[in-house]
Amino acid sequence: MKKLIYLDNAATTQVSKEVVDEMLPYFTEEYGNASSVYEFGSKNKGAIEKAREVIGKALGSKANEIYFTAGGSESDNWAIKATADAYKEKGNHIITSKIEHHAVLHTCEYLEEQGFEVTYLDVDENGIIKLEELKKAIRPTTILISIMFANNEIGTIEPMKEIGELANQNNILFHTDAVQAFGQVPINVDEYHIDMLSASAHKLNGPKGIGFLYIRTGVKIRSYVHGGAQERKRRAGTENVPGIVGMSKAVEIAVSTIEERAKKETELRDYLINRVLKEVPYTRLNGHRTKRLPNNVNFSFQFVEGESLLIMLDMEGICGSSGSACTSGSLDPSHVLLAIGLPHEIAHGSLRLSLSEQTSKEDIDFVIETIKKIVEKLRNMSPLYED
Amino acid sequence: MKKLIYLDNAATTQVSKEVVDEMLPYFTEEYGNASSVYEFGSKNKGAIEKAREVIGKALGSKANEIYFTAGGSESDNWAIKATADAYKEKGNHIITSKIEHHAVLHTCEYLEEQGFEVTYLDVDENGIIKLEELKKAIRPTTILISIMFANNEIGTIEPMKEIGELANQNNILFHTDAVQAFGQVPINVDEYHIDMLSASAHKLNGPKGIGFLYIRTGVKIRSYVHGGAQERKRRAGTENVPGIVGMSKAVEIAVSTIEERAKKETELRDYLINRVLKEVPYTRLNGHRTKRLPNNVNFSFQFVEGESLLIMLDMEGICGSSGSACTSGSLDPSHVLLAIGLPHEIAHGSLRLSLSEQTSKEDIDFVIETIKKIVEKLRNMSPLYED
Amino acid sequence: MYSEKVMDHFQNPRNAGELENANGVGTVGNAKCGDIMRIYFDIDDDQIIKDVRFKTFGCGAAVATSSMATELVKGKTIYEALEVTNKAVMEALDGLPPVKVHCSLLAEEAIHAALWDYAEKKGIVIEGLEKPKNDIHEEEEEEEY
Amino acid sequence: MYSEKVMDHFQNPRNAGELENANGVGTVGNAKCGDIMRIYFDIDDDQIIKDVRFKTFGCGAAVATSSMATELVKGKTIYEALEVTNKAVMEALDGLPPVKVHCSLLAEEAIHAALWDYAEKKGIVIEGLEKPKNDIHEEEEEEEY
Ligand SMILES: Cc1ncc(COP(=O)(O)O)c(C=O)c1O
Ligand SMILES: Cc1ncc(COP(=O)(O)O)c(C=O)c1O
Ligand code: FES
Ligand code: FES
Repeated sequence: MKKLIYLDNAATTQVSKEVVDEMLPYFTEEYGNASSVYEFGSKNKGAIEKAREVIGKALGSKANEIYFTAGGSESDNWAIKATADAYKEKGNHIITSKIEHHAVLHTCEYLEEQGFEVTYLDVDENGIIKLEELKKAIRPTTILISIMFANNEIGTIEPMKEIGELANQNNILFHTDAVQAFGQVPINVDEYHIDMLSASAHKLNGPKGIGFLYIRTGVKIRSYVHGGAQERKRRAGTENVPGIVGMSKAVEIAVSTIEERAKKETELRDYLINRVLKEVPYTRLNGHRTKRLPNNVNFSFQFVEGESLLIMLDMEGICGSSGSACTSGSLDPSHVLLAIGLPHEIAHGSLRLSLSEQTSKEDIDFVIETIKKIVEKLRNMSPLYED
Repeated sequence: MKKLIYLDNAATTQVSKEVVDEMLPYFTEEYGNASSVYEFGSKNKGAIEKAREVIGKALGSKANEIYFTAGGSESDNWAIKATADAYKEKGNHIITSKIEHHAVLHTCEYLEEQGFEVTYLDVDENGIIKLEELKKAIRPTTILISIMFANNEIGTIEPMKEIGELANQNNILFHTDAVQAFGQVPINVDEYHIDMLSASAHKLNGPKGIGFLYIRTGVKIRSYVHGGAQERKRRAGTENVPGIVGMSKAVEIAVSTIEERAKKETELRDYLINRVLKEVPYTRLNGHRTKRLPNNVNFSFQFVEGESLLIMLDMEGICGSSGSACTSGSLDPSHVLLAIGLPHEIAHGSLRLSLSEQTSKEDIDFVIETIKKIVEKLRNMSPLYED
Repeated sequence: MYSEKVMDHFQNPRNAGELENANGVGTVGNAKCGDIMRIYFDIDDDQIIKDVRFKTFGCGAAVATSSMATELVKGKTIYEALEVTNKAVMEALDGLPPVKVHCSLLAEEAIHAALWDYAEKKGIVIEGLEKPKNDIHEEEEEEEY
Repeated sequence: MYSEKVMDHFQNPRNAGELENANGVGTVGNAKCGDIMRIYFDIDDDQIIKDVRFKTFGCGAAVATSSMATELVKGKTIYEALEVTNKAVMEALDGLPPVKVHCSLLAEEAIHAALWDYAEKKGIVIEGLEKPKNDIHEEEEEEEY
C-alpha cells in the first residue's frame, strides 16, 4: 500500500493514542450519570471538573467559564444567536467578517432574517480584516463583534489584540471562533479582551463531536440547547464524559507541546511554500506570509482545477483539501478566496495542505515533486493554459 | 468492594463492548474527514451512510430521513424550535404535555417568550395524556404536537397511535421524544404517523454525545445548527464518526434483542413492583401498571425523602435516581410526579429504578431487602411518620 | 458531593428519635424543598440542655445538620445554644455544597423554634430569641437563561 | 465517490490534447462551477469524425466525461455524434454522483459547439443541431434551510 500523507489536519485530526486511552474507561467502566447522587457518578463529575480546569488554564480563564458543547459549529451558533437574543434590547447590530467559517456566516445570515443587521467586514489581500473599517462599522446598536482568531482556509491570523481593544473600548461583546487557532497558537482571553471563544476538540487530536464555548463571567448569553440543568443550566444534555475527558487530554498535550510543534511545523511549512512558489510557475500563496497558522499552506495554481488536483494527489496517497472541508462537494468557489480578491477560476485551483506534528521533511519533498508533476499534467489538459 | 447494582439505566447506560470495538478504529485509524474528496475519507462516509440505514430500518423510515445530532436534547430543541420557525406563517400554536422532558418543556417555554402559544396537556394519575383534551386543544393555528413516546421518570407509554392519527387528520406535525422508548419498544414511524422523532444513543448502550432526529421527507423544518453542508445541509458540524458508528452498532444490537430483553426485564420489573408494594407499607407505584417501559420502576415511599433514600441505597452499592436525572441537584419536586397528582411531600420520596439486561433476580432480591431496611430507618427518623 | 463528616453524621445520626419528656419542641419546614425538621429539648432548671433529639424528613444534608446541631447544643445553656448558627454547624461538618446551605438553616431555626416553645411553656423570655418563622426559605439566587 | 470507470478515464484520459488540423472546435463553460471544456474535431469529407481531442479545466467528472465523450464520437458520423447525450456518456461511465450530473452536460454541449463550428466553417446546416449556449448552467434544485 502507498504511504498515506495526511495533510488535511485543518479539517480534522487523528485522535492521539493517549487521548483514546483516557477516554476508554468512561465508556464501559465509569459510565454512571455525572449529574447523579450516587458515588458511582462522582468520578465522572470529577473528570468533567478537571477538564474544565485544564481548558480554563489553557486560556487564562476560570474553570467555570468553560461550557462544553458538541463542537465548533454549536459553539459558534450558541455564541452568536444566544447573545443576539440576550442583548436585543441594547441593539440589533453585529459585526463579523467576510472570511468567517460558515458556522458563523450562516448563523449571521439567519439572524439577518430575524431582523438583526450584520456588517460583513472586508479583508485585505492577505485575509486580514481592516481595522479602520471595523472602527467605522461600530454603531451605538452594535452588540457583538465576531471575528475568527485564524482562518481555516488560508491560515491568516487576525489582529486579535486590536479587535479586542476596540470591542472593549466600545463596550461591545467580542466573540472569536478559535476552532483553528486553539492549540496551535497561545491564547489568553484577557490579553485579547475575548468575551466568548469557540473551539472544537477534533482539530487538536481530540475526539469529534465535542467542543466548548468560553463565556466570560458576566456575559448574559442565554441557553441555546434548552433542557436539563447540566453545565450550570446553560447547556442541556447528558454530559459526554468520554468526549470531555478526551478533549481535556488533547488540550493538555497541545498546550505542553505548543512551542516545539509550532517551530517544527513552521519550518516545514515555509520549506514547502518556498519550494513550490519557486518551482511551480503561475502559483500564488493564499493568506499572509508570516501571520499564519504554523501548519497551514494554501496555494492557487493557475489554470488548474481543485478537485482534479485533489484526486490526483489522493492517487499518490496525499490527502489535501480545496476550499474549506465542509464546502468540498459544493460547486461554489471558496468565499474566503473570493474575499481576498482572487478571480473565480483561480480560486478554483486552490489547494490547502495542513500539516501535523507527524509530517516529515520526506513527506513534504514527496508532496512537492508530486504537485509539480500533477500541476503540469493538468495544465497540459487545460484549455486555459497556452504554453 | 461492594457489588455495584446499577439501576439508573434510564439516565444513562454502559456502553457495550461491541459498540466500543466498532468505534475504536475511527479514532486513530479512520480519522479522515468524511466530507472530503480523498479516498481516506470514504470509509467514514460509508460508515455514516450505513448507520443511517441501520437506524432507518429500525424505525421503518428511509435512511435519508435520519439526521445525526449531539443527543436527545439537541434533537428536541431542533425539532421544536426549527419547526416553529418554518411554520410560523401557518400558525403559532404548539401542543405538548405537562410530563415532557425538560428538553421539550424548556424549549416550549422559550418559544412562548418568542410569541408562540403552547398548550401543556394534563395527564391522568397514571401519566397518560387525555386524548379528549388533546382533541379540544387543537386549533386552526396548531402547527405541532410534541408528545413523548414514553416518560423518563415513570415509564408510562403514551397512546402514540391515537395521537398520531389525530395529528394526521388535522394536518398537524407530530414530533415525539422517543429518547426513552427507542430501543426498548418497537417503533414504526408510519404506523404512528410520526413526523419527527428524537433519540439519544447513550440510553441504549451507545456512546454519549450522539443522537439523531428522524425527519419525515417533506417536513420543512429549518436548520438548527447552521454552518457547513453536513447532513445534507441540515445540521452543520464535522461528523462525529466514532459516535455515529457506535450508535449504529448499539441500535443494531438493541433491535435484534428487543423482544427477549423486554420479556426478561418486564418479569423482573413486575417481581420488584409486586414485592415492594406488598412488603413496604405506604408505598405507591408511579406510572401505569402495564403500559410502561419494560425496565422502569418508580415508587413513592410516604414519609421518606428521596435524596436520603438514594444516598443510603448508594451506600449499599445500589444506584438509583429520584426524579429525572437532570433535575437531581434541583430542589423542586419532579414536575412529572406533580402532574400525576402527587402532593409535594410524597413526590419528594420517589425512587426510580431502571433495569438493564444485566440486572439479575439476585440483584433485585437484594434491592428489595435493602429498600425495606432503609425505608424503615428513614421513617423512624421522619417527623411525618407516627407509627 | 458531601464531606466525610456529613456522610458520617448522615449514616450514623446522633440523637435521632423522640424525647418523651421534652419541655421544648420545635418544628420547621422549608416549603420550597418540602423538608421538615423537628427538635426536642429536655432543658433542666439551670437552663442547660440535658438531652436532645431530632426527627428529620429531608435530604442528606438535612439529616447530617440535624445530627450535628444536636451534638453542638447538647449540654449547653439555652443562651449558648442560641449562638449555634448554621455557619457553625456547617463548619463542624467541614462544609456543605452551595445548594445545600439552606438545609443547615433548617437546623438553626429548629433550635430556635424549640427554645421558643420552651420559653413559652415556662413563661420566660429568652433575650435575643425572635419568634421563629415556620417556613425557612432563604432566597436563592437562580440565574435564568 | 466516483465509479471505477470514471477514475480510469480521469487517470488515463483518452484523446486529451489539441488537434492542429481541427476543422471544428467548440468551447463551453459553466459559470457556476467555473469549469471549461474544449473539443477539437477533425471531420473528413464523408462527415465522419476521424479524430478528436479535448482540453478540460474542471473536476474529475468533467475530465472523465470529456474523455468518454471523445471516445464515443470518434469514428462516428456527425449525425451519430449528435445523438451522444450526456446520459449516454454517464451510462458509459457507470454513472456519476448527483452533484456531478451537470459536468456531463458540459461534454454534450462541447460536442454540439464543435459541430456548430464545423458547420459554420463549411457553410452547411446540421439538421437537429441548435446553436449551443456558451454557458451551461442547469438549474439545480437547492433546498434552503
Ligand atoms: C425523555 C428524554 N428526553 C430527552 C433527554 C435528553 O437526552 P440527552 O441527555 O442525550 O440530551 C432524556 C435524557 O436525558 C430523556 O430521558
Ligand atoms: C474556523 C472553524 N470554525 C468552525 C468549525 C466547525 O467545527 P466543527 O466541525 O467541529 O463543528 C471549523 C471546522 O470545521 C472551523 O475550521
Ligand atoms: S434540600 Fe431541603 S433540607 Fe436539604
Ligand atoms: S463541477 Fe463543474 S464540471 Fe464538474
